[in-house]
Amino acid sequence: MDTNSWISILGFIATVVLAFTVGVSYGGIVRKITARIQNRVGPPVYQNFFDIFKLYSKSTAVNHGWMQHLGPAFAITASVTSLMFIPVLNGQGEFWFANLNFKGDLIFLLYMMVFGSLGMALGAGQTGNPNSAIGVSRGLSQMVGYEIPWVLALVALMLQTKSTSITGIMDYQIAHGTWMMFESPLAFIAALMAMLGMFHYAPFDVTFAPAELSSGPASEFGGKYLAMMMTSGSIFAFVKLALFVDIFMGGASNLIMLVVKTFLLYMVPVLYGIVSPRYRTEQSIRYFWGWPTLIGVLGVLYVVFVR
Amino acid sequence: MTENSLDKEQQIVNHLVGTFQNLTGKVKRNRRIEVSIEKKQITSVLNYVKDHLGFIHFSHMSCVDWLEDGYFELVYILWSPEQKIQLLVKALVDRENASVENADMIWRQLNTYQREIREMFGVNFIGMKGDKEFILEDWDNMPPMRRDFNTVDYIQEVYFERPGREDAQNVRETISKRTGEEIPEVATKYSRD
Amino acid sequence: MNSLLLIILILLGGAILAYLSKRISPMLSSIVSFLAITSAALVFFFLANDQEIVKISLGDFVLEWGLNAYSWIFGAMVMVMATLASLFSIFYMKGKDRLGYFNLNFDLSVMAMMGILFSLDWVSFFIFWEIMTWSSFLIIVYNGISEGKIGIKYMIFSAIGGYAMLLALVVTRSQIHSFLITDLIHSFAGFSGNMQALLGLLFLTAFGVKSAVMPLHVWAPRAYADSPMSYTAIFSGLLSKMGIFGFGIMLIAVFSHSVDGTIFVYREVLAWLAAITSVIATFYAVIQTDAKRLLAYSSIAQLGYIVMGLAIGTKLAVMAALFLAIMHAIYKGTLFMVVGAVERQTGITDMTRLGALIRKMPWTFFAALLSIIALAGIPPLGGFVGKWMLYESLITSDHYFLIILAFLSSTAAFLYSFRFLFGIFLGQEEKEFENVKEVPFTMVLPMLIGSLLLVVFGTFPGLLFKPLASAMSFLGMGDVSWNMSMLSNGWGDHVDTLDVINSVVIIFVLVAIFLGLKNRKRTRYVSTKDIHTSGEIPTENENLTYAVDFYKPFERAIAPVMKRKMDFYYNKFGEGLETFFDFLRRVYTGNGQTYAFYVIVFLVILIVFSQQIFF
Amino acid sequence: MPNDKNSQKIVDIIKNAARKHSLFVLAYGTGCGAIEIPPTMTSRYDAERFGIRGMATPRQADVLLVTGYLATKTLKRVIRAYEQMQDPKYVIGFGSCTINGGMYWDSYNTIKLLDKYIPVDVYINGCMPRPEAVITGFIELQKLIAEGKADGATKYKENLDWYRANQKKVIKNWNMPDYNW
Amino acid sequence: MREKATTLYLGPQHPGITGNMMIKLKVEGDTVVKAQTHVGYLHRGFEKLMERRNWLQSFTIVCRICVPEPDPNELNYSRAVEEIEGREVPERAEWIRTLMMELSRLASYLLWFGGQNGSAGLYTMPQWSVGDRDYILDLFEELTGGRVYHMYIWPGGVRRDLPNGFTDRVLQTMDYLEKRLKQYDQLMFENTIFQRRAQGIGWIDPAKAVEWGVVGPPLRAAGFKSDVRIDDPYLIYDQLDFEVPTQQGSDVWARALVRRTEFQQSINMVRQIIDKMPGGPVYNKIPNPMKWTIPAGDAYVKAESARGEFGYYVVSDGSNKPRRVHVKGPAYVHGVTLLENILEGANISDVSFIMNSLGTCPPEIER
Repeated sequence: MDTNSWISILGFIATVVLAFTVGVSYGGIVRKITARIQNRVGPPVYQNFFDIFKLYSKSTAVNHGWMQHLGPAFAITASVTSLMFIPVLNGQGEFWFANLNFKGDLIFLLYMMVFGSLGMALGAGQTGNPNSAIGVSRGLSQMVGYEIPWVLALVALMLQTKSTSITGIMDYQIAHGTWMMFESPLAFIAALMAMLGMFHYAPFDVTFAPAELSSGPASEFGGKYLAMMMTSGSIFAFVKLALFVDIFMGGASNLIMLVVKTFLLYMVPVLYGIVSPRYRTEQSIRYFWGWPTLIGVLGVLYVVFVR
Repeated sequence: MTENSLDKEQQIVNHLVGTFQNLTGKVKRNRRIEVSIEKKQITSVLNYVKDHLGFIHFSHMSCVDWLEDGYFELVYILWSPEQKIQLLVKALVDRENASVENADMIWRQLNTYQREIREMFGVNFIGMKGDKEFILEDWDNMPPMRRDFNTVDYIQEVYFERPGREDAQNVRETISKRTGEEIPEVATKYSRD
Repeated sequence: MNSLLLIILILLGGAILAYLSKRISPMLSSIVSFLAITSAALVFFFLANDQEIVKISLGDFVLEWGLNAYSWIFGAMVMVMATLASLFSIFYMKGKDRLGYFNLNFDLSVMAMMGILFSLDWVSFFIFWEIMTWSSFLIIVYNGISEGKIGIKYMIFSAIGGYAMLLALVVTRSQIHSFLITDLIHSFAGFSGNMQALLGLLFLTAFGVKSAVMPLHVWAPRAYADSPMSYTAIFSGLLSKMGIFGFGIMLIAVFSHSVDGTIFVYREVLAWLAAITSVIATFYAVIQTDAKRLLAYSSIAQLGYIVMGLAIGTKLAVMAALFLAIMHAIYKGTLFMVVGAVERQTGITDMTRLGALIRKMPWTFFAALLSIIALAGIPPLGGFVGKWMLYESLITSDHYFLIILAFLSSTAAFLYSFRFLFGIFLGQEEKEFENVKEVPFTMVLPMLIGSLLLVVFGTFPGLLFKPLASAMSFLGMGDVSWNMSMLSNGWGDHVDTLDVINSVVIIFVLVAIFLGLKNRKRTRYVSTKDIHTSGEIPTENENLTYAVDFYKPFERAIAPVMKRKMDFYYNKFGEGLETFFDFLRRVYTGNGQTYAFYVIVFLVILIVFSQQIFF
Repeated sequence: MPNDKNSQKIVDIIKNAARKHSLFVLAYGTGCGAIEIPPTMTSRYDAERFGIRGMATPRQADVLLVTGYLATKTLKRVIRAYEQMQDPKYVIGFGSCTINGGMYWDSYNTIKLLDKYIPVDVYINGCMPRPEAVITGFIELQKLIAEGKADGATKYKENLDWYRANQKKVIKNWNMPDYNW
Repeated sequence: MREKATTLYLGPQHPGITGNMMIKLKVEGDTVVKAQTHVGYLHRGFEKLMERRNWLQSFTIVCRICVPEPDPNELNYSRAVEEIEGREVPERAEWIRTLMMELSRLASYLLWFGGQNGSAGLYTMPQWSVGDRDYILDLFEELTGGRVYHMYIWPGGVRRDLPNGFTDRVLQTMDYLEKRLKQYDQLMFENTIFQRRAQGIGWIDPAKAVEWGVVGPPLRAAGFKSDVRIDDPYLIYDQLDFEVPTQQGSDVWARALVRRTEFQQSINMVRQIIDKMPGGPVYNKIPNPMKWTIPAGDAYVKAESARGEFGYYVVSDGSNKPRRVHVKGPAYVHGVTLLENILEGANISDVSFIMNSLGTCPPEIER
């Protein structure tokens, strides 16, 4: 292989390591912030690293068949592949670690993100645990709910920037010297509301609701499987945040900006979740098909008729 | 606490005594009445007091094992929310092959009480539905709440004991034996008989 | 000999031979049918070319058959899937009654489809169309399940479609004095606005019935679900594509010659109808408990996408629609075969009763998994390519609310996709299915071929883009650019499927290796009885599979939409027009022979009195 | 067997350090001790500081906290939960009644010695133990883990027959799946 | 051929269950078609143990019957013994007992706030309220030496008089709780999501409520002004000024509101008690407990616990050991027949929520 391939492979690895570190650290910070709001000290911020490492070091693992065995692999594949297609850092019109940024677009990403969920759902399904199946049925139902405002917001962006790719939308923001969250605020609000559902924090945590389903789809996953799930979840959280930052906040030119922007965004679902009980499934679907969808439609109309 | 006159209570007792044969009753204190009835009267008395005297709330049902006299005493405790009176209905059942009429159609929560008493005392409620097991699981001994069931024998047979338990009947003596300490006078005063 | 005629004759001969050979051995009948279709397919792929033209004179009429780039695509699809389905059919139908009857109609359907594709004039188109209708009808009633009811529904709607087409033919003839399809294409622009509108409506109705567009879809779920699965694989996968074939001719070739506003309205209305069809059908698919009906509703939904793409009519949209049509034929064919395999081994297709067949039928599951991934449009398989192009075409052509409907339908499709896999292959292992085994090789093979095709076309969509591009240029869309593994839209955005599949495969393999090696010795397989049931030990007869009302919360959320079935409106409508419906019922008794008789009578009248009617 | 610190390999030390700082406790309130678990986990005492958090299912959990006496009916469920947990796993016996039956020494329905049925790594005495005691117990367990001495699961596997015999003495209707590692 | 409904085990090892019990749910979709309570996981045979213990030894184990709120057990046992024996209780002891009862009610409600919201997914509330409950436990600890099990109210009075400055600390805690209650309001009672979750869920038919044996807050939420503290006054409740709140909704939300109001009432009552408390002795000495016999007789006493009417039926045969002590906790009806009934047709999401709203406490059922 020539030097370029080696550099791009290094880029892959660096991106994954970055996403993993940031994602897991955010998990720890969220636990810390939650704890502070709940009047307690909370675990150290690096707690999630311990948790994941410990789960990897568990010496036994149980599976109910090869679909469960490979379910976490599906999840990791989806999150890492999605990560490859998302610009993480950009400056002066250049993309650093431009892994596969120019090879895919938003609609591709929308579907790629589901790949992991479907794999996990199948893995959870094979365990034969009724809680898992109920959790999956709830999770998928809820997904239909929040995808609508989310897609509406994306459509508004695409129509405005005349591009369906992330890099295209970012170029538009750089060219116009503005952020999409100011350019089409309604779409941003709709996307933000959809994001509440995407992160599965309360009130939209019905998939994993412990008081109802033990821990839902993850009920039968332990040891290395759970560790895989947590790894993939951390990377996925970063993927979603980076995507939001890219398309609504003009991307990040350096690491500090990336951390600041993603962190601020992340706090929206986290803080909302800390003070909310959870909705029932149909309530959350109706919630997403209510105001967020209406705002999304207005956002599209705003782009079409005003801009 | 102000003592009310017991007229209201006495009236109910008199009414009940007048209505049912073989029924004796007394006023225990304010808001407490006790009647004793025969085993076969249970459902009719319960039905009557529920429908006509306003004892619509079923508080409790208990069973007392009078081993020496050879019977179980079933106690139905009712409450009248309007008159604010608690009524204890007592009936005696023979200990041998104890069986009583089922009364859970009057108050359905009675089903739970009866299941417990069936399991714990072995009283058979004729025609009652519900799982055989309520609290215990795979119990193959005598119903445990009967007084002739000896728990100490049972646990020695089934469970392990931490060494040291067997001489713990008189803890202080054991300790003094081990350590050579004097037993204080206070301790001996309250020792077991 | 002319290869087109040869194909038709092989299939016709195969049909008759299959019917006769049943007397020797039932199995032989299926094999003959398979051999006939295979040899027809070989002839099609190696001999047929677009130079050949067949002309058959029938009195005043000349039936003209030929092959072009557009019909080649559909022909290839029909031949491949029909071969796979008939191979599957050999063992699937083993031991069933009336195999001669079944195989006769099976071959006739295939022949009729090829005939439709070869037709260059509307009369032969119509004749083959009717042969297709009644042969499929005869197979629907083959199982004998509530024959009358499905029969009448299918018949009435087919009749509506058939008569609409017939009327359209009459009108066309009266306008241009020619039955040739190309003549209609070229002279359509010269028609008056009303005439354009009328012709458009009639043709769209005719094709709409076959491709199950919304108000005309009510026949489809039962018809798909109640015919034998090896036939449904081509019924849902291919027969419906004949409607799409017709739509393609009408919407792209014919309408594009018109600059009239009404046609534009037709296109928009049709696109919206198709979008609503796909949403509602998806919702219905979500709440089904029977795997066959789930797939049937799913077919309607997927056909909605295809029609939507054709109705939008931009280059990308048509490409998407044709691509999706092919993909749909493959994955839906495969899925119906999967259901057939399951049905053959367990005897049921009710997802509330099935479960955990993954360990018993791993290959079937593998085929189902790949097909479902394609169906759901998840990269990197073929379904994704079609969906991607559809969305891109919708958004670049400013159909921004259609895309929401399409997305809603496609997201909700995840629900039934998971339901299908979970209901049949995952969940608790049941005592009832302890002795279930994998189906024979000849049934596994077609399923695997189908799912591998999906992988190939997902990685190298260019393999299909090339013929599609020539087909589209035949339809008059000009040159269409294409690339081997690169999808791109009008705005210059693109997806590189090769990179996608590389990335997915590499990461997946790495992770799978890691998962496999990590603690390999202490990774245990346990039975599905050993699950977390809150510490309790479930007794033997407890049902631990969550299968009934799987998506109840979702149902509750969409309840307002689902309150009224389309059937309800038809019934209401029927009450108003009771006499008319009475008449229809009397005429169409639900018996295939009577229907065929009517059609033939009609044709004879048409042929004999054509002078009087048309001139 | 890595029984003392000297024989631990570097890998074990790292692993044990991670295990020690991340204890997932199975949320199972077996007895009245469960009432002191909420205060331990919540804002006043906040056991999450030490990496201790509740987990809903045994597959995910590391620590089985037997909070108080075990009725025979519960013992069966506890054994099942314990066997579903993944190695390495630890058991904390909580309250006097797990040690010797405590107040219920003459009850016909509670077991007296927890360590005859499942291997116990740490006992916390008291009736009931205060949250501080619970946290101390956890810290004790952490020490054991760091030294590689919390090997209850290994003991259980090695002496499975003995444990099974004891368990079957109490649990009359034995219908659990096999424990095969 | 498997049955149609799926079996879902809620408990015993489940985060959604209160205590150690099991509800076997048969669900179709996410709707419960049949719920069956299984108890016995906590059975210790208290009544059997008491047969072997004398009157004072029995007293030390009664508080173990219900952990979240042990004081009504002690009170009921002591009152029953006193009623059979005819023992007088000094007036100040009655006031202190009332203080204990109300404090324990506050502690119990704080735990309930946590449980109710924990089952609804609002995890901040348990963190706050269970933490605040510890301040009351601190008071208990100062007064009795135990955080959970107090063994303070015993036959003949209470064990010790109040320590110096205890009343001030109680009042401080009450001020603190009142302040916190406003924050709870913001987090829980004014939270629209919580309201949407709670309204219309777990409905108990008010026409049947009394007959079904519903007691306590659920009965008051069904519109009945029923409270042992006014119906069958005990201690010095007839000298206190308090209102029994009622609601008409008879759903989870109504029960939450009833408890919310009672929480405020209890704070007020604690203040009144401290304000009015007379002086005097607190303990009417009992004889040597090893030789202490109680004349033959029986008594049924009841008290209003935080979850409803708590009854004790005590029988003495004249010896130094109780013949029979039979405990009736509110959960005996709430947790079994009532729960099984109102869970039918409920959503899986609401099962734990409804159960918490009834305040089910399994050790009362099986003891």
